[in-house]
Parts: sequence; C-alpha cells; structure tokens
Amino acid sequence: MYCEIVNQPIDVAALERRVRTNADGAVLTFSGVVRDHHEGRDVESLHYEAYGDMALSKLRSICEEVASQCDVTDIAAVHRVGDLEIGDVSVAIAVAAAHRDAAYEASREIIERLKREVPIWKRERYRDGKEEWQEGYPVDGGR
Amino acid sequence: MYCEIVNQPIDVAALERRVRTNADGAVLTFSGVVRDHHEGRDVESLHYEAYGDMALSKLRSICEEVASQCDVTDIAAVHRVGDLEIGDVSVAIAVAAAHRDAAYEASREIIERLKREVPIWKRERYRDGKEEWQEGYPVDGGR
Amino acid sequence: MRVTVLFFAVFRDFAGTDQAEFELPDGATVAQLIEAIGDRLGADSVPANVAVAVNQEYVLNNTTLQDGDEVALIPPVAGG
Amino acid sequence: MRVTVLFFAVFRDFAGTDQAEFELPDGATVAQLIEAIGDRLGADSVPANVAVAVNQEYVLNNTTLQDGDEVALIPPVAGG
Repeated sequence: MYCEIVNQPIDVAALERRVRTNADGAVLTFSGVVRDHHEGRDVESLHYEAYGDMALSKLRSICEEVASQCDVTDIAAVHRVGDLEIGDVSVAIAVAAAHRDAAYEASREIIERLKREVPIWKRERYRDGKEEWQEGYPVDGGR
Repeated sequence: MYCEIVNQPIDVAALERRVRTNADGAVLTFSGVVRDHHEGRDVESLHYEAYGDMALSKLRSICEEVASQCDVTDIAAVHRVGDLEIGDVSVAIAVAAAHRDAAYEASREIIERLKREVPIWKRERYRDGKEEWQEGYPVDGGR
Repeated sequence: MRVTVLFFAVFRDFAGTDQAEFELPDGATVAQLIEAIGDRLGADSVPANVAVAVNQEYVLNNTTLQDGDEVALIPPVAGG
Repeated sequence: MRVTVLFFAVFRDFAGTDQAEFELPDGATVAQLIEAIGDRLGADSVPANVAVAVNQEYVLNNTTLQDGDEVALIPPVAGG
C-alpha cells in the first residue's frame, strides 16, 4: 500500500508498476485530470490545498478499509496539491487484483470516498480572471 | 478511437496519453495481466490466438458502440496475441471522459464485451508441463 | 457453390486442420454446412457450443451461404 | 484549557486568519467552541455545513475537548 500527498507531478505509470505483481490479473488506474471547463465556465488553472497530515492519514485509512473489503492485492493512491495547469493529473489511484471485479470496485470506492472525506480543497481560476473555491461535499459526521 | 491487435508488448502509458485531452476530467486504464495461477493451477506462460481481421473489427465495433452509449471523449483498446509471459499485459483499455462515471462505465463494458465477443483464444502452459485451451465464453447469436 | 471453412484453437485440434473447402448445393444454410463438416471431419469437430461467423460477422444457423463465403467456426472465446 | 483552531480554504477567507487560539472552560464541547468562534470572528466563520476534526479525526459536535487539542474547521471537501 502506498499513499501520498505530493506537490510535484504524479507519475501514473510508476504507480501502476508499483502495485503490479505476478499474482494479479487486473490492474486499474484512475487519473483525475484538470479540465478546461467546469459548470460552463472556462478554467485556466487550479490550486489545491490540503490539511496535509490529516489528508494523508484519511487517504491511507480509506485505502486500508477498501483493501479489507475488496479482494485486491495492492493499492497506490496519490493526490497532488499546489498550483496545477490544465491537463495535469490531480489524483491517481492504481489498484491491482487477481480478478477485475475487485479492481473496478475498489478503484471506484476509493475515488468516491476520497472526494467526500479527504480534507482537500480546490480553488478555480477562470479565464475571465475571477477565482473561486469550488463547492465541495460537506463531510458527514461533522457538526 | 484507436483499436489494435498486436504481437508486441503493449505500452499502457502511451495509450493513456493517446486518449487524454484538455476537456477530460477522468482517464481510466484497465490492464489485463498474465497471472501465475488459474483455477488452482500454476501457469508458466500463455499463448493467445486471434481470428485476426475479425478480432480487430469486432473490437472496433464494440468500442464504437460503447462510445455512442457512454459520454466519453476517446477510447483506445489493444489486445496482444502470441506468446506471453507471466506479468505481461495481454489487453489494455484506456478511456477518457469529462466525468468519471462515464469512464468507469465504458471501461467495464468494453472489457466485458471483449471477453464475450472478440474471437481470441488462450492456451495455458502449466508448470507441470501440460497445455490446455482455456475454457471460454460461448458467443451468443451463434449456432 | 464452394465455401472456405476456418478452424481456430481447440476446433483446429478437433478437426486436425485449420482450413477446409466445402462444396454445397445453392441456397445451403449454415446448419447444412455444419452437418457436412460433421460428416467429413467427425461430430467432435462441430461441438454444440460452436458459434459461426460468415465473412467475419457472427450469424445465425439459418443464414443462407453464398459462393466464396469465408465461414469460421468460433469456439468459446477467451480473450482479455 | 486552550485549543488551537485551524481554518482552511473558504473558511480561512471567512475568518481572515488560518489559525487562532481559544481559551475554554474545562469539559467544553466542540459545540461550545463553535459558538466561541462565531462570537469572536462572526457567524460567517462557522457556516452550518462545517465539519470538525480534532487531532485530525472527524468528530461529532458533542465531543469533549482537551487542553492542547488541534481543532480544524473543515469546509466541504473538493479533492479529486
């Protein structure tokens, strides 16, 4: 298991190599990529901010829980923070499993939980010069 | 759209780069990898055989149909044939989409249909020296 | 009319060849061809779970064949 | 007792600071801290959809705080 919050480009192929073993029949890699549009507005760049230590421990606990629920052999999950350009990978999740069912299930569960639980925020800079914190998911079990 | 049947190693990262555009928020890459075991037997290597032209046209029509059903921007799908070793990638599918729902849905649909419709066969060589054609999925709409 | 039949994978092992020519009456169907294959190469060469492709498209048993068709016997597939 | 409160993202904009110290009576809960934050920094600094983490774990409103706790106000998250 490998989880990290980084402020450098993510090497997706390296993550894939990291999880793959000879016992795996399926490797699934999800990359979240900075899009040039969001809800009809032209996006120029993004800034991601994390509550660093908590973001990492939360990401790790999500991956551990998913690994215990799904029949996977390994997981690597990395989220990038700081300033990102269009086309940059903001998050990558690589899952290896003997069978593809488990790989798809685990990959999907990790990205869904990451988006709802990991304390990371996104500030969008639009082509018209404005900036805004993107509306996110209120965390359950809070106030 | 890029579909190919090849007899050389598949470069998964290249497929991913091929499909990704600035309009995509999600890129999903599935790799099928030769496993060292199958139904309790130790596998040493594999041989894949294809009905070449038909395999390619069937793969392409599956990808086109899935692209028309799911909201994806691009798909690349490659199957390797010939002799493969443990750990080799036998099939890779890269899907790019604005949103992750469509990427997961399309990726899954393509691999499921590929396994049930594309005329490719697998001969397993076991560590005990025996060889066998792996039992596959009878194609619907046949006899 | 004359059609070419292709055998793949385990079917090639059953048939002992990867290709054979068959002479059929005009208007013959896939089902009739299958029978002719069984007669010449043995019933094992056309198991119940065979699918058939004509000119690289899957077809049903009642499809009528044309002179020069490429007919493939497709064993259960195992790609991926 | 004394706790440190961290403000992130849009909450930092609301509060005008990324960190503040609060003095609370022993046995104070998260709910009481939230009230104290609102009193000092304005109700906008603690919107209804805030989640709270104490020492980097999400907690409920009725959680009792300890001296030295690191309390983070967590706006709706938007990773991925």
